[in-house]
Amino acid sequence: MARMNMIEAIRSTLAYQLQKDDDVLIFGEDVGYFGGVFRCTDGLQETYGLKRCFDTPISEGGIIGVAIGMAAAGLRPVVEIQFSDYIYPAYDQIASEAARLRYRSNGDFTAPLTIRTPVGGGIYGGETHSQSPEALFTHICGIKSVIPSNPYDAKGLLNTAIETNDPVMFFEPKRLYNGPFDGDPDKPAMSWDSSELGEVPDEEYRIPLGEARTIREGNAITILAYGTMVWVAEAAVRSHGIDAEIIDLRSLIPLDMKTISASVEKTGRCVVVHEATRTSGFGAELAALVQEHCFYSLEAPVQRVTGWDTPYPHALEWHYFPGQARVAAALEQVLEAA
Amino acid sequence: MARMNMIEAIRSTLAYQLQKDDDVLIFGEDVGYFGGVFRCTDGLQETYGLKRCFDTPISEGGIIGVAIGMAAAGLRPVVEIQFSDYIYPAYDQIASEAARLRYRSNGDFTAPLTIRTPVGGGIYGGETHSQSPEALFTHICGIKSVIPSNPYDAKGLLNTAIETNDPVMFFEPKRLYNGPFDGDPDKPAMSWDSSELGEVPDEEYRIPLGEARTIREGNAITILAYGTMVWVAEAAVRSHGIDAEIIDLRSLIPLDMKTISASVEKTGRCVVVHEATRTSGFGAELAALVQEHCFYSLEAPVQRVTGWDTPYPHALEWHYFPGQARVAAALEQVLEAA
Amino acid sequence: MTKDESDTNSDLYIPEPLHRPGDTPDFSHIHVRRNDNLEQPDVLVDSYETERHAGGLIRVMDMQGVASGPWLPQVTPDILRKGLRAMLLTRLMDDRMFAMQRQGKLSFYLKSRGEEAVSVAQTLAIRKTDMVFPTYRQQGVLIARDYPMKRMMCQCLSNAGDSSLGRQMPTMYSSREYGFFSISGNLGTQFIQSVGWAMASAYKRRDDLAMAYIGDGSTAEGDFHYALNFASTYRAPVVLNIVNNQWAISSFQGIAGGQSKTFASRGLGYGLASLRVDGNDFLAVYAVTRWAAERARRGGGATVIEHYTYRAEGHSSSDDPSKYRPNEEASAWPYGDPIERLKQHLIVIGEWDDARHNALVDDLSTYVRDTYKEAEALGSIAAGTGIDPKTMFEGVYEHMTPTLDEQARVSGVGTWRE
Amino acid sequence: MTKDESDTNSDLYIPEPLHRPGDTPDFSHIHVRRNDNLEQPDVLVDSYETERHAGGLIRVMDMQGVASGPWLPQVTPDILRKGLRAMLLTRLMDDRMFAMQRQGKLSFYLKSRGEEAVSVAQTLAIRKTDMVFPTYRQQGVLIARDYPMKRMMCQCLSNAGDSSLGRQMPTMYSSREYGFFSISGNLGTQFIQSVGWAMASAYKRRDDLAMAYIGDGSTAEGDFHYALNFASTYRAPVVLNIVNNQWAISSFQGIAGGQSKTFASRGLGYGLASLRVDGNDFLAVYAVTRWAAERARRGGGATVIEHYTYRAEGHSSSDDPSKYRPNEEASAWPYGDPIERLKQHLIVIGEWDDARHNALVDDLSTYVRDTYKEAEALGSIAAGTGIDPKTMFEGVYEHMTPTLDEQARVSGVGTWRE
Ligand SMILES: Cc1ncc(C[n+]2csc(CCOP(=O)(O)OP(=O)(O)O)c2C)c(N)n1
Ligand SMILES: Cc1ncc(C[n+]2csc(CCOP(=O)(O)OP(=O)(O)O)c2C)c(N)n1
Ligand SMILES: [Mg+2]
Ligand SMILES: [Mg+2]
Repeated sequence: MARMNMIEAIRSTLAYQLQKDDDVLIFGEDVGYFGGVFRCTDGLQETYGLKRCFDTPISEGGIIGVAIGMAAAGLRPVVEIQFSDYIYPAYDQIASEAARLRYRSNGDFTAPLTIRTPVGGGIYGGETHSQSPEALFTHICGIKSVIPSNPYDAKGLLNTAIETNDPVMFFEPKRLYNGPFDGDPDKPAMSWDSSELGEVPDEEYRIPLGEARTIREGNAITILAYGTMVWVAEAAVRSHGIDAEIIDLRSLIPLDMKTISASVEKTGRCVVVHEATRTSGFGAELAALVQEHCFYSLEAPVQRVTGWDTPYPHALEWHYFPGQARVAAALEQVLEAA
Repeated sequence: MARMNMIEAIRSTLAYQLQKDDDVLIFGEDVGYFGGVFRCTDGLQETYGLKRCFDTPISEGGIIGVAIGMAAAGLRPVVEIQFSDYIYPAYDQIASEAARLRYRSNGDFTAPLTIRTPVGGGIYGGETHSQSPEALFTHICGIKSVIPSNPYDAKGLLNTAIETNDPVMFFEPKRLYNGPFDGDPDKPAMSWDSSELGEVPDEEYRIPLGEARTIREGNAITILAYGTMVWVAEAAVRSHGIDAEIIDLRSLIPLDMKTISASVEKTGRCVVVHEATRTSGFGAELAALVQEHCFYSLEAPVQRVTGWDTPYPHALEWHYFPGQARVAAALEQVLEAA
Repeated sequence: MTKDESDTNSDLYIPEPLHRPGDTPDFSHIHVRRNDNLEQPDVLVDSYETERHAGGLIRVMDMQGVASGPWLPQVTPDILRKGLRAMLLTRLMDDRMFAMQRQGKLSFYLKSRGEEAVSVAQTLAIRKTDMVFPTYRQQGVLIARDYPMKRMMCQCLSNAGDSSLGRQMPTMYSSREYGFFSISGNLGTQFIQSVGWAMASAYKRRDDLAMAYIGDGSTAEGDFHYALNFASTYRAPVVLNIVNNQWAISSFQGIAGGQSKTFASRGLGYGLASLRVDGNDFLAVYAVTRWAAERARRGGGATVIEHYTYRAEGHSSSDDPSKYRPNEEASAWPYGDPIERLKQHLIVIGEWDDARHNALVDDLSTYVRDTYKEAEALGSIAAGTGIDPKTMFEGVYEHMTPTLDEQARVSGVGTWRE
Repeated sequence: MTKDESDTNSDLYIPEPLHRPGDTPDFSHIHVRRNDNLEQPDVLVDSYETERHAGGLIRVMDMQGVASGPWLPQVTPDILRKGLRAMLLTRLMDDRMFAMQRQGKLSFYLKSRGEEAVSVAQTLAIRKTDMVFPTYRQQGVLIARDYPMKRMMCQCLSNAGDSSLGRQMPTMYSSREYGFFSISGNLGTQFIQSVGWAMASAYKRRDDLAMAYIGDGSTAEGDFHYALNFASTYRAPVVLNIVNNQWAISSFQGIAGGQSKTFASRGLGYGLASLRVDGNDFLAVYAVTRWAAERARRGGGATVIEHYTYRAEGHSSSDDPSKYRPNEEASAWPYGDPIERLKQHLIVIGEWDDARHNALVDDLSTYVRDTYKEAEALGSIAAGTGIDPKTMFEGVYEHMTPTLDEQARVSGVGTWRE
């Protein structure tokens, strides 16, 4: 069993898929010879050849359009959008085409493609290297949305995503690439060596899409989180000694409503945490669902801790980022509410 | 005071704005000589000249990109996207550029433009002439989202939208262009002559963005709706004799939370209705907000009546459309819940 | 900073079409020549040597039906008769369905009158294993490939015989079996997808190519640029067809084309072989398509073909073209009608006559009428489609999800849970 | 359908650059000529007559600094010295800021080494009232327009002196006053916006034009296509500059350019005048810019200019170019360094000498160092920016909204309500 960071977990999974299935092709901006700006495809071109892992023009719409055509023709493209902030030029191809091809053709054509893209802030990337656009995809039926919070899950979920016959958005929290991150930028960076979830078995395994992971059990309150915020929430809970149950959603669509409901019915309180802009973020859907499903168990309103309704600022990024203090404050508020 | 349908109300407002302000330019696909596929710009080119109202290439990204440049240069472009289903190629220009120009330049440059686009189904338009993508814009800070449900409001809101110094999405429920629509496709079409809200004063007036309209007062339950669904809800309430308060939001961003809270605090129950796909629709935000603000007044969970999580189908569109029966069923369920 | 008018040349320019309602159409600036002296180059020629072909107009038939010149294709009279038949059938079906739309049986319809040679000749010039990425105006492809017309009609009627379960608007066909990619209502999107298909074909070392279509108006979308660019970068075996039928709903081709000479010439800047062809000349369309297909199959990469033609009717059943162009413009179009011209050519070469033609038209009319009756018997938007509402919830994903299952249950159509 | 390899020519082609790490850079296929015999046409010439200019390379100076030929611009030695000074200042500031980034004072930096002639010569060739739509590599524009360097540095330091309140990453300047449009992190988007600006200028009958930039790699975005197309359709007074510096992060220009001959030649297909220029030749860049600006101002519409140059350093402070290209490639670039070449030219015409040059460099270095110190005194990401957190909630809309006010309150920075 190897300790890996998330980049290595992703890279080794991509390598396995290339190895296993000739129909898997990897492409995107700078992913070929160079191996990607975050190094997730480093060495793949060298090992598997120019045609299996190659560079594309800077044309996100073109990348996804080409991937759809390939997927319809029987290949299984895995593409990278360099930063999720740059996915919008491809939005039409994703929302109008990839997501609906199966439906509109009644299964005559399908688009089994995986779109990998880094999300989240905390790297002083400013408004165009920090966004978390997942809610723009969860609103689009026909596409799945996945977001791992650790190397172990990254491998299991990515294997499943690539082998799934539906298009999958695979969001990679870039702040977690090299280690867990608890939201404190002043602490020295941690590595995945320090975490159990950095242990990535050599054998191939799959994690089904739609199964959440309970990161921590607790009875007083349920925290729904995903990506980087799982670790921030965990640290907030730990440092404040709160008896919280933390659920790492892992997959937003499909969503593991069963696990969520069971937890909230147990705790009677719920806080939703994400990094994206608050209004119409995925937290809104979670809050709506939780109160629909668990209204009579709820002792306090579901609260959201999120990024603000501003662009992600550069200098003030730690004022934007929903850190431990904000999570803890919300937890306490919800715990005190009666 | 003239009776007008919504097309006439929009057209006369555009004419007024062209007349009043040389900096207002109107453009989009087929809006020039032809006057728009829904006739909203009919005659404007003839009256105000080729340069004030003109055709563009079929390039939604280009249309918005050009509009941003013009707006930054001091003009006040009012563009039409022929169907909101076709707005995605412009998504990057709207979300990354128009919405953020003021912020990122600290007010050095701004983008006061209005994007008019028809939304909603009920015209057998299938998956690409029926969508309601408002939630994809409410998640983007820096842009406002407006949706009138009648000719009177259309005029007042459009005047404000055009004169606002922020970019505004102006969604036009196409099913309401020619008359109110209560969700029953088998009934003969109604005209706006039959409705008070078809009375459009000749003088120019403005309706502030962020003020909802209470369409009907009631004590038993609050219905939050906008666009076509205001009329469907109204009909459902009327035919089922329910003592509901119906709030027509009119503007989604900014949102009139005051009116919403006051109503739900009074009624203790709330149903949210929209035509868009359910998951991560604007109804999620509304449900989340209502339970955040009014939790202790709520006697039952906030329910959502929405389009299903499928593409808008052609043949089965009346199975997709959230009609009176579905609204009524939800109302009854929420009224019965204890 | 605003100056006196006299002081500046600056002014916003808005292009306008030649004719508007009330004008008498005048195409006398178009000089119809037999051909532009455009030789047929080797299929692997450097793309830059197609410059004159991109700016000129490749033609084979003159207006009297006499065929000649370097692009004269080798094609048997049987194939030409098959083409004539498919074009006629396309037009007759269009007419029938449009009439039925007017009677309220269909929600919408869209004809291809005047452009039948493009889809039919091209289809006969490629292989059945080549995948076509059509727009909504290439119904001729399915007809030329002998797709069952009843199925087309059932699609348009959104009835129980529609293999896509009434999910799409009329005319938005899909058939993998017949090499016809699912049509998208979003203009342009399929153009770049076709390049991906072609790249997959090359990667799999298959000989199949992709055949993509886009309208003159839709070339303004980003997808057009993506397609030409990716096709050039990866030398994809694809034929990128621009159908320049002069109109995009109410906008004349100069709105999308701007000051550029031809749409075909756009291809040159991307390093793609680029040809411009008289789209109403069946033989010329056939010839350029053979050339482009062979180029692609032999590793020469993509070709851009502009089909210079004319949309002889309204945009669709929702349109009223008399609002923005003179009604007489269609008949004034100097390149005539593709069906008439092929018929004339067949007569000129002694392979056809009026009597056979009329008999064929009668036959096909009967066939269309009878087939329509059979199709309508399976339902329509007007009379009830017979489509099971439960199907609405299926096929969003490969497998039913709990969320959709629950929504189906709420809607009253049942559940997939046991 | 898959065939034997022997049976098909079909295969997926992936282009590759000339050199990779370990290779010895060899540009001997590039024949550096004094000029390509490209005459300077009338500014209102039909765009099609610029075909040779789009395929060739307009040059004025040879590698010894001797200037000649039809594009020799009328320009005083004073302006040339101003250009030399601005280029030097740009480079010195770049070096300083990059070093400071390495010391952790800045989160990021991005140099323009090797490309200084493009921004500086162009700026001197247009008017101050012309609006520039830059990419992140046109810092030379601000410097040539005498924008206060301290303000630039404060922007990069995200400190209290940053007029954009630290909202953007370093180098993402904005200044309406200096005709410098707010830089977007999203590649390409500003290219079409510049056309809108130009259309507004024409509509207002102003003489001001828009000056837009895009990188070779970014031409693959849809916005590039939109810009050329709209500029053509509405004859917008805009200059559309493609800075072909051979690299887009790690991708060589053939990834975006495919099999096309030149980026400039893309413009021809849109009916735009298109010129390709030695981007390291200050005089040539100046000359083509004058030509394009005059064309635009006289109602001739847009010009596409490809600046053929070389990105002499890494993409940015986050990049390590030795991972994907030989370190020696920059110095092997056959068109030399723009600063050295202009210096040489000034010496050749007797308007400059080494002593003056060295004195100037010393002066400017001191100025940059002192200015940086002043700027850093106002704060930095490392030492604290001094930016009021409350400002984070402002300027999303013109007026504060209740939602943002509430969020600010929750965040602890206060409220705007009385
Ligand atoms: C992305 C998008 N924008 C707008 C439309 C609306 N629309 C449908 S057809 C059409 C005109 C297309 O013209 P052209 O490309 O020339 O094709 P033609 O109809 O002439 O065959 C327009 C604007 C659409 N379907 N998709
Ligand atoms: C839409 C978008 N996609 C991707 C990126 C990431 N990115 C930043 S710079 C760059 C390379 C740009 O190359 P080029 O256009 O040649 O400009 P240069 O850096 O050479 O000046 C990339 C891919 C981005 N900023 N925006
Ligand atoms: Mg057309
Ligand atoms: Mg570059």
